[in-house]
Parts: sequence; structure tokens; C-alpha cells
Amino acid sequence: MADMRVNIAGVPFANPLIGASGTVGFGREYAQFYPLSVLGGISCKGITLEERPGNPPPRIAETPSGILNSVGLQNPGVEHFLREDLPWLKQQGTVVIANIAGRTPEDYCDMAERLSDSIVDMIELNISCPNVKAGGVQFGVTCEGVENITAQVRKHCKKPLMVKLSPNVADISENAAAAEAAGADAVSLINTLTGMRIDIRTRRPVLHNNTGGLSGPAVFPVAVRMVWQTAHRVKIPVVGLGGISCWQDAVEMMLAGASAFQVGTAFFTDPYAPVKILKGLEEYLNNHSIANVTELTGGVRPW
Amino acid sequence: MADMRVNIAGVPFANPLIGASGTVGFGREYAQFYPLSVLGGISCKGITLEERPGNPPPRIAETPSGILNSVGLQNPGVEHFLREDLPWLKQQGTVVIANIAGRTPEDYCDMAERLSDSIVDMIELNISCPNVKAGGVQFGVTCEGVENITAQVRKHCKKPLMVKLSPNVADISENAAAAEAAGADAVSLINTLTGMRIDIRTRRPVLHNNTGGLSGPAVFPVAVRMVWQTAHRVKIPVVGLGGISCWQDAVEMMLAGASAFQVGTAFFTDPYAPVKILKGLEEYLNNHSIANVTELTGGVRPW
Amino acid sequence: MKYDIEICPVLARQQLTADIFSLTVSAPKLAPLAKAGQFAQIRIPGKVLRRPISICGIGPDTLRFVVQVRGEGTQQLSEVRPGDSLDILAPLGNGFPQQMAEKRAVFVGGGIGVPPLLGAATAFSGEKTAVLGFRSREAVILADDFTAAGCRVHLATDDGSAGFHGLVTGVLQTLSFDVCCACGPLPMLRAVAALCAERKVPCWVSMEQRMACGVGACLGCATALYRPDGSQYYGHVCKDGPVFPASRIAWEQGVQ
Amino acid sequence: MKYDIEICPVLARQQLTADIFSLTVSAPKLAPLAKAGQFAQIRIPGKVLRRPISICGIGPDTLRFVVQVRGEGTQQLSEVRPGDSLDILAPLGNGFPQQMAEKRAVFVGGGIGVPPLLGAATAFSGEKTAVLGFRSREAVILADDFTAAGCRVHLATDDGSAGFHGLVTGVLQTLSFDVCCACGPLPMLRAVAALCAERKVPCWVSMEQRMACGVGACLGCATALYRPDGSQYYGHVCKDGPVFPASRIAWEQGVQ
Ligand SMILES: Cc1cc2nc3c(=O)[nH]c(=O)nc-3n(C[C@H](O)[C@H](O)[C@H](O)COP(=O)(O)OP(=O)(O)OC[C@H]3O[C@@H](n4cnc5c(N)ncnc54)[C@H](O)[C@@H]3O)c2cc1C
Ligand SMILES: Cc1cc2nc3c(=O)[nH]c(=O)nc-3n(C[C@H](O)[C@H](O)[C@H](O)COP(=O)(O)OP(=O)(O)OC[C@H]3O[C@@H](n4cnc5c(N)ncnc54)[C@H](O)[C@@H]3O)c2cc1C
Ligand SMILES: Cc1cc2nc3c(=O)[nH]c(=O)nc-3n(C[C@H](O)[C@H](O)[C@H](O)COP(=O)(O)O)c2cc1C
Ligand SMILES: Cc1cc2nc3c(=O)[nH]c(=O)nc-3n(C[C@H](O)[C@H](O)[C@H](O)COP(=O)(O)O)c2cc1C
Ligand code: FES
Ligand code: FES
Repeated sequence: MADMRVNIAGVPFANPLIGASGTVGFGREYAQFYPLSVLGGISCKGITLEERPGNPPPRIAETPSGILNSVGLQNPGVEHFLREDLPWLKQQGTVVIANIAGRTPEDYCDMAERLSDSIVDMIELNISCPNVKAGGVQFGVTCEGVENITAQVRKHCKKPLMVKLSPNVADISENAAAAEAAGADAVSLINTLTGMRIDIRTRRPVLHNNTGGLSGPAVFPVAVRMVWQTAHRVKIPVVGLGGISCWQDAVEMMLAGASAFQVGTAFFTDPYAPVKILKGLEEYLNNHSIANVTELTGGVRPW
Repeated sequence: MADMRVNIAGVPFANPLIGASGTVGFGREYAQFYPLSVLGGISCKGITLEERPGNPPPRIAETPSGILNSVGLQNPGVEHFLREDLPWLKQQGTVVIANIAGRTPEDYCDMAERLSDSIVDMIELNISCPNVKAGGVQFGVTCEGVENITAQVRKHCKKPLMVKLSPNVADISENAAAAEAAGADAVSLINTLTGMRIDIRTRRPVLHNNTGGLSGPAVFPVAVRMVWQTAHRVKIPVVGLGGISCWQDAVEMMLAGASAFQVGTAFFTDPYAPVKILKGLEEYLNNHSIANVTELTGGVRPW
Repeated sequence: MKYDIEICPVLARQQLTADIFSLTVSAPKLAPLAKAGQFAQIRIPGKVLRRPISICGIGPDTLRFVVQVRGEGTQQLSEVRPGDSLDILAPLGNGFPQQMAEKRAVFVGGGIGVPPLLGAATAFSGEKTAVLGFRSREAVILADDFTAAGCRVHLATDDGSAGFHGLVTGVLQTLSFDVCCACGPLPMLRAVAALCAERKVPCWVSMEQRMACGVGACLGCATALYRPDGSQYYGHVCKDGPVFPASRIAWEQGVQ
Repeated sequence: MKYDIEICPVLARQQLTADIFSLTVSAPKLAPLAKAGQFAQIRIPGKVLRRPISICGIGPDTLRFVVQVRGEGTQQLSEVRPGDSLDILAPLGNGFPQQMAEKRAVFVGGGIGVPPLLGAATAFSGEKTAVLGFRSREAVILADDFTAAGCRVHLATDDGSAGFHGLVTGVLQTLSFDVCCACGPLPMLRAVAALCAERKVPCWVSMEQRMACGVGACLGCATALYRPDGSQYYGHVCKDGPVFPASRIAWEQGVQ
């Protein structure tokens, strides 16, 4: 039987599948379907220092093989998370990753400090939310921005630190290198690509926010490319995500260079998708006599 | 009956639909299906100063609602184009746009000069081909690069000049503004998003070039967003493309701010797609008593 | 288990109007969990998002849906036939109140808003009236089902081709009732809610919003609600609704 | 008109092996244009790219395809039934030479490479032999069709469960012939081409490549060919092929 365990930045995961931030809330809704311990980890909905109401609806639009969302970081704030959500989630037997977004570097540092004193396993620095001006994306576009915010948070963060990168840039691997240089323990990519749909009947953008973040199978080839480029550029682990919907996609993402992967939009199409992905992945490893899932990482043989 | 004519940079088009570069060759293959005069225009396969062999196969991969290509600018060179392809194409009753790519600014200028003395109607400056190092993408990433190459070509180009922009950048509208500042008469966007697929059986990238350009419906929401942002930023006409596959998409693209649109990958799914798009668009205009198709441009009402 | 996925064989399909059809599926796992006014998320092959469809009827081991073709997804759904199977996530959300203590209830539905009310009307044990609004006579659906459920049925049509010539509120004004359940287009719900507020009669409305997860995880299906203190916040149709007390809906839908 | 689109009703579907099936469609517009060895681009609903499939049989107003399930697209294709329709772009490319003047022809096919040869074998008027290679007895297809076309048929199987135990070239070596037409996996084609080159017998091979347009516009389906001067260039399977003289194929597939 293949060993499905991976270790990212010193944190042991039972398997390489992590629920992506914003798609699994704080876990409760999917715990209805299966014990969360089947998942390697969960990246919680992006939290901010204070509660945020989120963007006006509509917040969701469908696109060919994808969706746009403009939730806008609706969340109850870090204190509520620590008090109400984390204790329950931490008991479910899965790695808990806090995804944090902020308006200012101080916001990020303040949150990192509070979370450092909590039972959270890992912090994911979200500097790539395209849907709110105050969602940190201003820190995520340039290398200097990434390096700067990562370095500041690093000083306040005693937990393993993963930086989540935006694909809306010219060269994501450079931003990954900047995060690495500033002390990140891992990078995760990709967040959503900014997109837009217009209702031709009303002539209104479908999303009230006008634009939103594209996710789902449509972005998968872009994500694979970015993970591949990034895995060549940095030494820290790369956690790959964007459009993974079946076990074959997961294998492909790991071959491209991912040490673990996240699954997001696929939860919406099929809440059991993560279970099926893990089952397929394990069978694949067994059929090919691959002893450790970690052997897949970076296994692509470029031409 | 609605007036379908548009005028881009002084060039009159019978309708706003242009066959996208690289997807319709030099027109001959699709002239088997219908007279090319039904199309507003054709942007020819990207040409270079000298003949280019193109990339090794495989050059095509399928992705969810999209395709990757890494043709790599295979073309017979500008002289062959002028001698063998242009005379025939120019007689078909459609606007002929020459799409040019180069290794050096001199290449571009040389071609622009030769084409300026030809019967070509318009030149599309391709500084965004992701599939060859020498395909001009080095000029297309930064604003300075775009401004520089556009300004140089402008000096040698007596034809209306359209600059085709890459979506693999942080803010495409800034690059559009740079092209405008340097004298471009129009911009077209988007070229392909760089992507990758890996064959998990062989562990080889599906494309021999490892990465390729993503096109088709998957990229449509990204293209609409970029056209919307760019149309707000520049005064010159924006020609929108990326994933248009039905008349509704064409309306959406124009509402987002496009003065005309190009259709590429949809030719592969259905060679008659352009005819169906034009028919649907015209019926839509008639049903809504819209006298001129130009009235759609920028008609979105943002929230 | 509150909700789950079941692969449900289609037992029957019936065309109700030109663009509305009824599907009955076998759902031995889900049907026993379902309550009137809850909804399902039905998977459409090839689409990333499921389609939210109200549960119109609940049998011991069957569920019934009534669906209008609005776009590609519902078009595809309209093509299923007995023998095909549907991947259904259900039952979701909070339905209409289970026991309404009031004596006289009115069920106000507009167009494709009519089906979600049928279960609640069936379950209500007091004196019940249905006011059902449609574009025209050809668009009328489920009138007989409401009669069979024990309702006095009033129709209203935009063109006067059946029943009252005008909006459902035109009929509602003429009725006396102690509680109201409504589902339909936003302007109708708003007008019904205003009328009930004026009469100080409790009013329950079933809301729609674009959804992704359907279970409360993604926060996609936001709708502006009032807190008891009068301030606004975004609740979620899939988890907090789709049925809300009308008084909690911030009809202007803007959070300050 | 060389090629066009036609919406073709499926007339018959036949399962040939566990994963190979035959489809006959009505194509009154396309069939009269088609020649042996040409191919079609068949649209798969929901997929951006059509699937290239060789024309295996040409009737006065019908086309026959023999398809192996390899991935999602061919899987979907395998689910069509008489009464369904297929959106077909055909006939594409250059088939096998129309009149082969040679006296004795051999048709060498491997696996799913067998069907494209049937038309050419049928059309050939001289002495004809078919050498058909498969994994095993269960995978054998169209042997009777080649017999009916007037061929002496030799089978070869990897496991020896039918005919010769080994590769088709093992059989080919023992035969005498004046021209060869081959279709199958690349290593097989290469070996057949080498054998023919040694004997100085003309050899035609049908090549595969990933395609987008299918008509020669996109330059997607490149394959490295030799120019008469021995230099290499990328020709295109859809337009210049799929059938090429074996001597023109640059088997190393690298352009300098
Ligand atoms: C709680 C709830 C219950 C519903 N019950 C029913 C019912 O019983 N019968 C019925 O016919 N319809 C019902 N609807 C509306 C139904 O969900 C939409 O008509 C359907 O999603 C349209 O999908 P489409 O692919 O045909 O249209 P498209 O416009 O192509 O869909 C595009 C996207 O928008 C979403 N969307 C479009 N319209 C709506 C809408 N009104 N509400 C939510 N999402 C929408 C789709 O789900 C999809 O994600 C209900 C909606 C909700 C939220
Ligand atoms: C000229 C020509 C004639 C052919 N004739 C036949 C035939 O008669 N019967 C038959 O069963 N098969 C034939 N094939 C192979 C057939 O096209 C592929 O098996 C099919 O495209 C696989 O599609 P899929 O969606 O099932 O597989 P996937 O692997 O899911 O397809 C993914 C993509 O790769 C392409 N692809 C995969 N394999 C091939 C291949 N071998 N050649 C070209 N493209 C490929 C697909 O078209 C698609 O775009 C022919 C191929 C060519 C080029
Ligand atoms: C509804 C929704 C909400 C999201 N919210 C967040 C968030 O709060 N923080 C974050 O870092 N990413 C967020 N994302 C991005 C996802 O975590 C992920 O990066 C993206 O969706 C791509 O992966 P996928 O295609 O598997 O969904 C959100 C995505 C969706 C669809
Ligand atoms: C096979 C193929 C070849 C292409 N070649 C070129 C090219 O030579 N020059 C160019 O500017 N764009 C080229 N493109 C990009 C298209 O013109 C277009 O920008 C892109 O495909 C997005 O539009 P679509 O989704 O409608 O195809 C090519 C695209 C494809 C699919
Ligand atoms: S649809 Fe996800 S929270 Fe309601
Ligand atoms: S597939 Fe387009 S040129 Fe052959």
C-alpha cells in the first residue's frame, strides 16, 4: 500500500489533498458528508482582522468549465475564528491552515501574531484575493510587494508560513522567489484569475462586483504551467491548485512539481470529489508500485 | 435591417467579425465552406521575415473548454506571403490584416516597411506569441517594451497599425496605453494564456514545446475582463478576442468595450461558427431595433 | 445526516407547459430527510455548478421537481427521460415552517415560484387558499395539485386569459388570512411582503440567489438581511433560507 | 466542394470487440466526395476539438467508421445510437493512391490502424494480401471484411492466440508483393517502411497526429518530412496526408 503522507514546511499531512480556502468554509458543511480526517488538510475561509460583510450579490457566475466568484472575503474576523471555529475544526483530525488577508501590513502582522499563539497548524498568507481592494492583492502583484509583506509577517509568525500567489502577474515564479527570499516556508498557487461576464439581456455584469475570480477546470492548464515554472525556481515546497477535479489532475499537478495540492471548486460540482480523488490517486500509486506519493513531485520529463 | 459595418483605425469592415491570426491560415481552407467576403476581415497567420519551420509535434492539446497550441509561428516568410498568399486573399472581398512577429525590432520594422508598400489593409503587431522565444513576446511583457517596439514600427509603417497584446501580464490596460502612446491605431486582445498539460502515462508534457498557448471558451471570461479594463484606459479602438464561440459571446465582448472582435478556436469546433455568429448578431440587433452594431461597443452598465 | 448525494433514477417526466416539466425521481435515501420548501442541487453533466431546484413533492421514497427551461442547464435537465439517473444533493436549506399554528394560510406563487409552495400547502392543516399568478392561461401549472391539497385556488394572469386580470396582489388584497407563504419574482415578493406588513400578518418568502456549494460553505448566495437591531448583513440563501420571514429581508439589498 | 460539414443520422452501430465499435452514418452529401484512406473530423458535444477518424467504408450515400475507445471523446462517441446524429466534417486529406498500377499489393494494419486500409484493399484490382496485427484473438477486427474484399488474410497476434505469434513484419518478410499500404502504431510503420525500402518496394503509410482544424489552416498536425533534397520540414498530416509515401517520412521527427 502506497504511503500517502507528505510533509510541507515541517507540517505532517496524512495525504497531499487540502481543501482550498473559501470553498470549504471552516469545514462544518462538508463534515456532513464524511469525516474531515479523510482530507490531508483544510485551508480555512480567508479571515481578516475585523469581521467583513463581503460584496453585494450576485457573487457567483458560471463560465465554460469554470466559475467566477466575488465573495469579497466575507468572514467573521480573526477573534471569532479563534473562538468559534478553530477549536471544533482542530478536533476533526486534519491539518488546519489559517488563510489571512489584510488591508495593511499591520493587519497581517497582527493576525499572524494572534494565530501564532493558537492551535492553528499553518498560516497561508493570502495576498492575491482579486475581489476586494483591501484583500491584499496590492501586496501580491510585484516582487517587491511580495517580498516586503512576507518579510514583515515572517517576523510575527511563529507558525509555518505559506504564501498564496496571484496568477494575475507576468511571472509568478519571480514572486515565488521573492516570497522564498523573505522567509516563506512554502508557496501555494494559483489563486483565481480575474474575469468578467456580462448579462447581455440586462447589460449588467453578472457579478455585482463587476469582475470576479475565475476557478475550476478552465484554469487547470494555467495552474499546471505556473506550478511547473515555480517548482524550477524555488527550493521551498510548492502547493499546487487551480481546477483540479479528478485524480488524474492531481497526479498531473504533482508531476508538474507540487508537493501537495488543494481542491476548491470541485467541491461544488461534487462534494465527494476529494474522496474520489484520493481513492484514485492511491489506486494509481498501488497499480504503478509507487511506494510514496512524494515520488510524483516534479516527475515530469520535459522535452 | 441593422448596419453591421464598423470602422477600425480608418479601415472599413463589412461587419465586426475578423478571423483570428493562426486559426484561418491565409484563408484558403475556409473558402471551401463559404466565400470569405462574409467575414469582416481575416488576420493572417503570423509571418516573420524569413520562413520558419515551427515547433516539433505534438503541437495541440485539449483542455477543459479550451485548447493549447505550440505551433511556433510556422510560416513561409514575408516575401512568400506577399507573392503567393496576399494577391489571392485580397481578391476575396474581406479586409486583410497582416500579423507580424519578429526576433528583433529591425525584423519588425523591415516587415512593416515591405507590407506598407503592399495591398495589405492593416498590420497587426504580434508581440505576444508565447510559443517561440523569437516571437516578440519579450517586447510584449513590459510597458516600456510595448512602447518601444510600437514606436519603432510606427516609423516604418504606413498602414493602420494594431498592436496585439499578451494576457500574461499584470495589467494589460497599461500595455495598451503604452501602445497607444507610441502611435498604435488600435489594440487587439487577448493572445493566448500560457498553459501546460502533462500526459500522466508517459510523464511527458503533451506538447513538445512543454508549454503552449491556451485559447477557446475557457479564456473567455478573462478576455472580457481585459477588454473591459482596456476600453476604459485607451481611446483607440479595442478589438476583442479570446474564446468567442457564439453570437451571445460576441455581443458580450462588444458590450465590454470591443469595437470589433476576432474568432479563432471556434473555427476548429465548427467551421461555420463565424457565419452563425454573424447571423445571430444581426438577428439580435434587428430584434432589439439596434440600428448600428457599433452601438453595442462599451454598452455594459457596471454596478 | 442532514443532506447527502444520491444517484436518483428518473421515474416519471411530464410536460406541464411549453417550457415547464415535472420530474419524479426515486430517492430512498434523501426523501425521508426532506421537508416542504427545501431544495436540491442537481448536477448537470458538463457543468461545473449544480442547479438549485426546489423540492415540489415528497413521497416516502420519491422526490418531485418542477422545472422551467431558462438556460443551458435547465435545457439539459429537460432532456432526461425515465431510466436516466440524476446526481442529486438534497435536501438543502430551511423550508417553510413545519407547523404553522395560524388558522388561515394563503400561498402566493408567481410562475416558477409556484412549485415550492405545494408541499407547504399540502402540509398545512387549517383553512388554505392559493393565489397563483402566471403570464397567461397557457402558463398555468399545478392549479389542480393545489386544489387536491385542499386549497381554494385563485388564478391571476397578466393578460387576463385565466382568472383575475392582473397581479397576484390584486387578488391577495381581497382575501383575509393569518399567515402568508410566498415564492416568485422579487417584485412580487416585495409587494406581498408589504401587504402583509401593513396587515401585520406573518409572511414567509422563498428567495433565490446564484449558488455554488448549496450547503453554506462558499458564501456565494448572499442576500441582505436585517438584524434584530435594524442593521444589515449578508445571510445566505442556501443555509439560512431559502425561506425567510419577509420582515428580515432587506429589500434594497445593500449592506452599509 | 472538396469537403464540408454534414449532420449525419446514425444508421447502424455494431460492437466489434470490447472497446471497438463500428458506426454507419447516412451522409448523402459527403459520401460521394470520399476516397479510401481519407478521414473525418467528428464533433463531440462539449469538446472544443473534433476527433479525427478514418473513413473505413464508403457507400453511395453512407460512410462507415470503426472506432476504438481511447479517452473521453471516443467514449462519448461509443454511446451514440441509431437515431442520433453526428456532426461530421469530411472527407479530409489525401487517401491512398486511387489507381495503384502494381500487380501485387499488401495491406499491413496494426490494431485500430486496420480500418483505414479496408477501402484501399477493396478498391485494388490486382492480387491482394492483408496482414493484420492485433494484441490477441479477442482484439481481431475486420478480418472477414478483408476476405470479402478479395484479400488473402494473414493474422498476427502478440500472444499467438490467433495466426502468427509475433509482429506483422514477421509475416510480411515471408511475402512477395509490389506495393505496400500500412497503417498502425509508429514503430510498426517504421519497421514496415524499412522492410519495403530494403526491397525497393513502394510503401504508403497513414500517419496520425493531434489535430485542431483538420483542414490545413492551423498548422497543428505537423509531421517531419524530407524534401527531395534531403532536408527536413514540417508537413501537415491533415492536408498533406494522412497517407504519405514512406520515403518522405523523417522517422526521427526532428527539424534542423
Ligand atoms: C433555492 C432555489 C430554488 C429554485 N427552485 C426552482 C424550481 O423549483 N424550478 C425551477 O425551474 N427553477 C428553480 N430555481 C431557479 C433555477 O435554479 C434556475 O432557473 C437555474 O439555475 C437556471 O439554470 P440554467 O443553466 O438553465 O440557466 P443559466 O442562466 O444558463 O445559468 C447560469 C448560471 O446561473 C444560475 N442561475 C440562473 N438563474 C438562476 C436563478 N433564478 N436562481 C439561482 N441561480 C440561477 C445557474 O444556476 C447557473 O449557475 C430555483 C433557484 C433557487 C436559488
Ligand atoms: C488521421 C487520423 C485517423 C484516425 N483514424 C482513427 C480510426 O479510424 N479509428 C480510431 O479509433 N481512431 C482513429 N484515430 C485516432 C483517434 O483520433 C483518437 O483515438 C481520438 O482522437 C482519441 O480521442 P479521445 O477523446 O478518446 O482521447 P483523449 O486522449 O482524451 O483525447 C485528447 C485529445 O488528443 C487527441 N488524440 C488522442 N489520441 C490521438 C491520436 N492517436 N491521434 C490524433 N489525436 C489524438 C484527441 O483528438 C483529443 O484532441 C485517427 C487519428 C488520426 C490523426
Ligand atoms: C467561492 C470562492 C471563495 C474563495 N475564497 C478564497 C479566500 O477566502 N482566500 C483564498 O486565498 N482563496 C480563495 N479562493 C480561491 C481558491 O482557494 C483557489 O485558489 C481557487 O479557487 C483555484 O482553485 P480551484 O480551481 O480548485 O477552485 C476562493 C475561491 C472560490 C471559488
Ligand atoms: C493554432 C493557433 C495558432 C495561433 N497563431 C497565432 C499567430 O500566428 N499570431 C497571433 O497573433 N496569434 C495566434 N494565435 C492566437 C489567436 O489569434 C487568438 O489570439 C487566441 O487563439 C484567442 O482567441 P480564440 O480563443 O478565439 O482562439 C493562434 C492561436 C491558435 C489556436
Ligand atoms: S451556495 Fe455556497 S454558501 Fe450558499
Ligand atoms: S489540423 Fe490544422 S493544419 Fe492539420
